[in-house]
Amino acid sequence: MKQAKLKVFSAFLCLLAYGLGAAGAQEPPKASLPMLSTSAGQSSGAVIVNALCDRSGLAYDYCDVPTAEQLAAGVGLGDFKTGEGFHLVSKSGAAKGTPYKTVIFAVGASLKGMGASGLSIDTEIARVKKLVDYCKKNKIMVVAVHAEGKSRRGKPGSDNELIIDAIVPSADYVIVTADGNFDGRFDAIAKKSGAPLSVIKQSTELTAILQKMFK
Amino acid sequence: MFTHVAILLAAMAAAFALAKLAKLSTELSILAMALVGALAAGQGIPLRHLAEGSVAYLDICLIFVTATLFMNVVKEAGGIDYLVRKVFIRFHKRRAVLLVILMLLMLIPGALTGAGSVSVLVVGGTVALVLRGLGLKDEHVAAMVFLLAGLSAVAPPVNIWAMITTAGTAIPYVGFELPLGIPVLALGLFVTFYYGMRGEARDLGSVLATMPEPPAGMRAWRVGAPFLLLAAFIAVPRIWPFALPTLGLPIGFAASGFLAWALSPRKIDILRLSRETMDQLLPLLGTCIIVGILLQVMTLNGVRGLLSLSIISLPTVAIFLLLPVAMPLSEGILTFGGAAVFGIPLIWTLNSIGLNPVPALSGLSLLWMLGDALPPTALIGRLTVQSTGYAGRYWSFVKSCWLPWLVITLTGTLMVVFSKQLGALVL
Amino acid sequence: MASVITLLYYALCVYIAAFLALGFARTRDWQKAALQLVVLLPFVLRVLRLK
Amino acid sequence: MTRLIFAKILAACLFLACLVGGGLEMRGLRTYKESLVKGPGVTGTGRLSDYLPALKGSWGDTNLYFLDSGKPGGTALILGGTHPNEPSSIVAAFVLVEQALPEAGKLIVIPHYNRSGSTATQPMGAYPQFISIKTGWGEQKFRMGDRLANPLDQWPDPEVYVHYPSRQMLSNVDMRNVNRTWPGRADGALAERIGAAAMELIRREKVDFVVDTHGAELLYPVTNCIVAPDQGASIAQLAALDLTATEFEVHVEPSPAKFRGVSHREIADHSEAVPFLLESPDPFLDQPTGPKTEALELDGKDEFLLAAARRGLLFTDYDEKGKSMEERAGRHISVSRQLAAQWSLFNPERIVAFSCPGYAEFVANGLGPYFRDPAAAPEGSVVLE
Repeated sequence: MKQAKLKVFSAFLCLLAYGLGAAGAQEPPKASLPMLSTSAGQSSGAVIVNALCDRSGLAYDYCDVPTAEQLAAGVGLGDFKTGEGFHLVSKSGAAKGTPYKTVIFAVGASLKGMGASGLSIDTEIARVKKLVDYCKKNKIMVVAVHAEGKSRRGKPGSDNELIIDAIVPSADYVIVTADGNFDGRFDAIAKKSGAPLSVIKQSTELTAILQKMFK
Repeated sequence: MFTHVAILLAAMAAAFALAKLAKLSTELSILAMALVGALAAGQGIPLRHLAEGSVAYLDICLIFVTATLFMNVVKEAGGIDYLVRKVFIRFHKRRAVLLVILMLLMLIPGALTGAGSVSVLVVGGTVALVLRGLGLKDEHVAAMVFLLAGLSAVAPPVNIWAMITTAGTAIPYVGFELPLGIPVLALGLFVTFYYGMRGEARDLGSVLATMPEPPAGMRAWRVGAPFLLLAAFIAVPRIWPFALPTLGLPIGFAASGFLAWALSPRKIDILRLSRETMDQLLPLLGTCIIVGILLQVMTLNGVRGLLSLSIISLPTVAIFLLLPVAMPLSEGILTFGGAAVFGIPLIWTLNSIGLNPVPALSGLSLLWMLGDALPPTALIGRLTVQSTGYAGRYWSFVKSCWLPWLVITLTGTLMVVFSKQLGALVL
Repeated sequence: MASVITLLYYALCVYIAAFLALGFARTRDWQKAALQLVVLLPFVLRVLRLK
Repeated sequence: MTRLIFAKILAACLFLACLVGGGLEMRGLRTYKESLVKGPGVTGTGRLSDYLPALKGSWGDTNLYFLDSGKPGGTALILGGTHPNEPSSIVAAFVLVEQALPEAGKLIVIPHYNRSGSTATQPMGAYPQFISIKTGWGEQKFRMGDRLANPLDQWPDPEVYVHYPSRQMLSNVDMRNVNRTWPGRADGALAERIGAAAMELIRREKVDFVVDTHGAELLYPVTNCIVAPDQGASIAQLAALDLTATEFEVHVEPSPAKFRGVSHREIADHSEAVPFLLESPDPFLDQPTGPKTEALELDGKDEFLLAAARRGLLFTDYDEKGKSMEERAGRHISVSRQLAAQWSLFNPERIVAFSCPGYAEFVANGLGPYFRDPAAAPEGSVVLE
């Protein structure tokens, strides 16, 4: 019942997005489950991605600060302990230890968010890079989502830009809102890395994309 | 609107100056300033606002009255003379130990109540007597008592400036223990030894001869019991916060005063003493109440908004440069109101550029504390003069504070500037 | 219990107000008299439960 | 000598004028009753003391309005007037009671959650005592209150407020702040009893989610937003995304785990209900403003704040148009509606749905048309708040 309602609603949103012709020029690549949603930079972008995953009826796990070792332990993230600034939400329904096939990174640096998890920009970048390396080695699809627009962009060398450099060039698929890509920076990165790029008008359009990816 | 409000501010300043010229007391001059502020804004005499503003510091006034009454009873009973004598006889040869004891004695009442004035009222007189016995000059005695009282107000657990600001900015009042505690102890030791190591301790006999003789029946328990009761009133609500209804400090002081009265070996005319206490406190109570009225009028006519806008509009560097002057001055004019007018917007502004509000506020309160010696209100400064029996010129005691003043200013300002780096102190 | 404590506070205010009023009547200094009344105001407002 | 007597008489006159004139004015606020007309959606009323008898007869007791659709679903509790000096919250609650029509599940609305606080203004705040909204039939007048409960109802304050049950230390005056006394204490101080009663209401009425409406300074980073704990993060986020795409900008702030006593933390931790706290930007509350007038509260236009906005000091957009009461109260209702919609998608067996004019209607037509005339209301439908 619950899933059905959600699906009806999201199908409506898909239509809406399609009607606006805004779902991005590029057809999203196919991805498989189980999927882990996480953060690169600990901004509230991860909450947006999670909410839209919920809306698209997608079964996912969420952890804000997993390490590469914990990711390697698969669903359940091994010894990960939930606490202040360390969240793990398990909705994927997959058996503990099942290897992840997709990791979605919500990109955006927040001093407050990193501080709450005891991280600095340097330790956060190191953590994200190790995660990406692990994914590359183990053929886990890396999706980078920049959903918070211009407010999560900054001058070259600022936290937000550093975190973009840490993750976006290595992503297998990049999704960004138009105002987050106001200067075409994501176009440039995707062109260089060859990853498909979707530029969306509103972050809510992510729902349709997610549904297509995991169909 | 800018010009209009700026004119109002000028009119108020002029009213204060004229009132002073006309030989009005400081308190009445501030009142005149408030009345002119309302009149010039076209508000006539805003009766409701005057009444409402007057209530702002009612609770603090109750603490002042009951604390002073309590100490006056203890003094009248001969308890202070007894205590000073004992402490002096016991420790007069170990100056450093004695100084540290005196420092802690000064820091504790203010730390627990948030009011440095309570430190001065409760132990300031006693400490001053001992310091004189140690051979300190009058100015130095007053300076040391004032500075330690100020630091006691800054000290955790209760820091009223931080509380006013945190309540106004929706930041929890947590994590202040180290950012407040460490500088207060360090600066307290500095102040204590800076003044305390000067002067030759006079020989015991001659000092004791100058000290008044306690009444015959006085014993340690008669002095101690009221203080223990007071300590219980302060400690119990913290240890068992949900066991009793809110008592509040005034009741604690009143009950302890009552006990001291009952235990006194001398007969004390409590009515006469109450009358004298009210007389003694009148300028202080007047200041608090009139500042409440002044702040209400300043909010009513927009001057408060203009002042807080002007401070947060400055570039960050200018804010930092201005803090050492502006914060003590705001305290001198508005007492705790300075935290409300400047503290709240300032903390938001500093927070938005990534500074940590907890060490920043701790630093600011070190600056506000200094303002308690500055006119027009000079809250703790005046009390210090009163309770230490300092007879010299007001400004020569303030002048003798110059080096600790500088060190405290520097510490406070640097704590604001480097509050981000000091974030590790916030547990 | 809580209401007893609150009552004590009102009593305290009355006590203080009485001395202020007395001070006002006795003093020969007009500035002091005025100040006594200003200080009296909040105590009376509280006792009369107006503020 | 005669000069002394003259001065004394003059001072006494001024004293009496302040006491009587000022006192009566303040007494006027304390005793003023607002008229509220129960709308067609209201199916029942109650009192907060129904859930905690210890509140009965105190100034902490307050009216509840039930808007039951009669159709199965969940229950939402909407709190107005937690901080009575943020009146957009009270105005929104009044409109809900007068205009909302429940379509599924049940709404419970409390217009004056902190009734005590609504009977006095803040010393040094220099607030107007009332604000009035023009309507076709006259004026709908509201009390302007304080952020805290009235000290006449809860006195004295402690030296430091120790929050129950976490023991976190908070500013002493926050013991009278009903958004620092959640989850409350049945035998505590008035504000704590209010919290305990509300928690009991949440449990007994099986409330699914709570919306606590507020106003916030523009200089305050947490403005224009929904504050939500983890349990409500997705719902709040989706509501915010949809509203931002269609009506107005609003974002989500996570409820800090360490900040005790606030609704968005304690209701989540001490009940099954999911709390959301709404902040709409209210220029009147900011420090750097001109005089605190009724006009400032109603239209939210201020030159000083505009200067602050130009210097980039504010956390939300601000221009000559100000932030009107229509906008602010409208946000509360539109966000509440949207939260109910998102809630219902996630919890189809506990659907809550209602219709009520909100942001778009208020901005287009003003608030006037949405208040019912007490003089023309059917008998028994007027409540004095």
